[in-house]
Amino acid sequence: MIQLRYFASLRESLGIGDEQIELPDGVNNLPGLTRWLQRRGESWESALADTRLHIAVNQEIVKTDAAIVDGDEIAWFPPVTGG
Amino acid sequence: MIQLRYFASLRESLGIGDEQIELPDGVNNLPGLTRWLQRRGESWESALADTRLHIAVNQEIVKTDAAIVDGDEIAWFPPVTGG
Amino acid sequence: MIRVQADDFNTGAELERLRRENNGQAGAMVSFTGLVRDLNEGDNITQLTLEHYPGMTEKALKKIEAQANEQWDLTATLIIHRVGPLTPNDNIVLVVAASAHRKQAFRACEFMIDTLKTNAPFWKKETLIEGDRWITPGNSNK
Amino acid sequence: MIRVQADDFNTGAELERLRRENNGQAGAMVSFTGLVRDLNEGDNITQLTLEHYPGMTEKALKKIEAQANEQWDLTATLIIHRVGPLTPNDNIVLVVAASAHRKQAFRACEFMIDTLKTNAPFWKKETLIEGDRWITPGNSNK
Repeated sequence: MIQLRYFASLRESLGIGDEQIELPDGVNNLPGLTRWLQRRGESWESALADTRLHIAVNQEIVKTDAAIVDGDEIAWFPPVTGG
Repeated sequence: MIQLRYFASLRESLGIGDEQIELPDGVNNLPGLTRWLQRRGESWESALADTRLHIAVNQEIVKTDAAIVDGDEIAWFPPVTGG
Repeated sequence: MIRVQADDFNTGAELERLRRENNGQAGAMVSFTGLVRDLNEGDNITQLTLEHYPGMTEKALKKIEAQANEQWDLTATLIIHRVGPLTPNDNIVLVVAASAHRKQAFRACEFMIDTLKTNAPFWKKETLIEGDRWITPGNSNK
Repeated sequence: MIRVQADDFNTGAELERLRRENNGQAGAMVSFTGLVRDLNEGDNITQLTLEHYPGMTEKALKKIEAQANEQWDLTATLIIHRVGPLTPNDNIVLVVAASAHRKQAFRACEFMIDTLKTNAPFWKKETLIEGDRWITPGNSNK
């Protein structure tokens, strides 16, 4: 299983904050996972196409082509605006 | 009359914090007043010879050759160290 | 020390605690307090909601604090950030750096709040009379 | 606002007052607190005595505050400086700048304490076990 999390405006666009899924067959990096999620439909395709999104794997920001393995927690979010 | 004030280590060296005196005859600027005060004796001569001293006239720092007039408040002090 | 909380914090009580724990070590304590403004881009704000990424937020703040302590000679650091719904003039964030020397305290405090603003997973949403909008970097989150 | 006083001040109470008066205007408040250190040049300090020039001190602090307000866009400023005998860990000085933007608040707060240290007529005398000594600029008054 992998844990997926979506935050802020992205969470609102997708209508979901987090979910657990089986690591899809043949997917072993972020581009693969993103493409797999985008096949869910129009809103996923456009929301995840936003190049300003950051991606964290296991709560560390990573490059958008990072590898993933079973058990990972993967989060997508817009640029941060705290403070 | 003019008001004279001495602060911090200078006050301790001179053994006096403030005094009121008549503006000495012929004295119309700080170098003249300083020379006049230095004639008071050894401790005055050496203490006021310290080129690091600041001088304020009427509570504003001035150049060491500033003019003075009757009624002025004149203060000598070492570099400040507050804060 | 870092804290992420919905409850308000008391800047004064925090600074007084740090001062008491200081024991004469630090000569300088610099604090930054971030408050909710009632106006952004000319629009009146009625509420500000802070969303965060529980778990990652704490890691990010601890990392920022550790980086500051590596880079400067500090006797104490503190980061408190609130989450959830806030109203104008509410406290949002408190960052404190204490040091023997004031320049170090200033640089460290400013580094921590600057880094927090770009690296810690918090997101602000403003509620205006016309509706809600997410703040994006650059639309006045300075 | 400026104050010169022998009594202690409460940084927390001052910041909380400024926050309440702020009414959502400022988003950033930066404070500097100067504390008496127990060690200077490796010597143990038992007391620190602050002498000042009554009258001129207040003028100098008001001028510093006015300069900061000319140079930056501030919603509030505060300078409090204590005088008389102090002991290690006591508050010496508090400088606060509030602004809509944090960079302005940082720059203004740092300007005010830097300028105070070079332009306001205060003098520090340390009491060590061996006796008293006046602090001179450079012998660690940083």
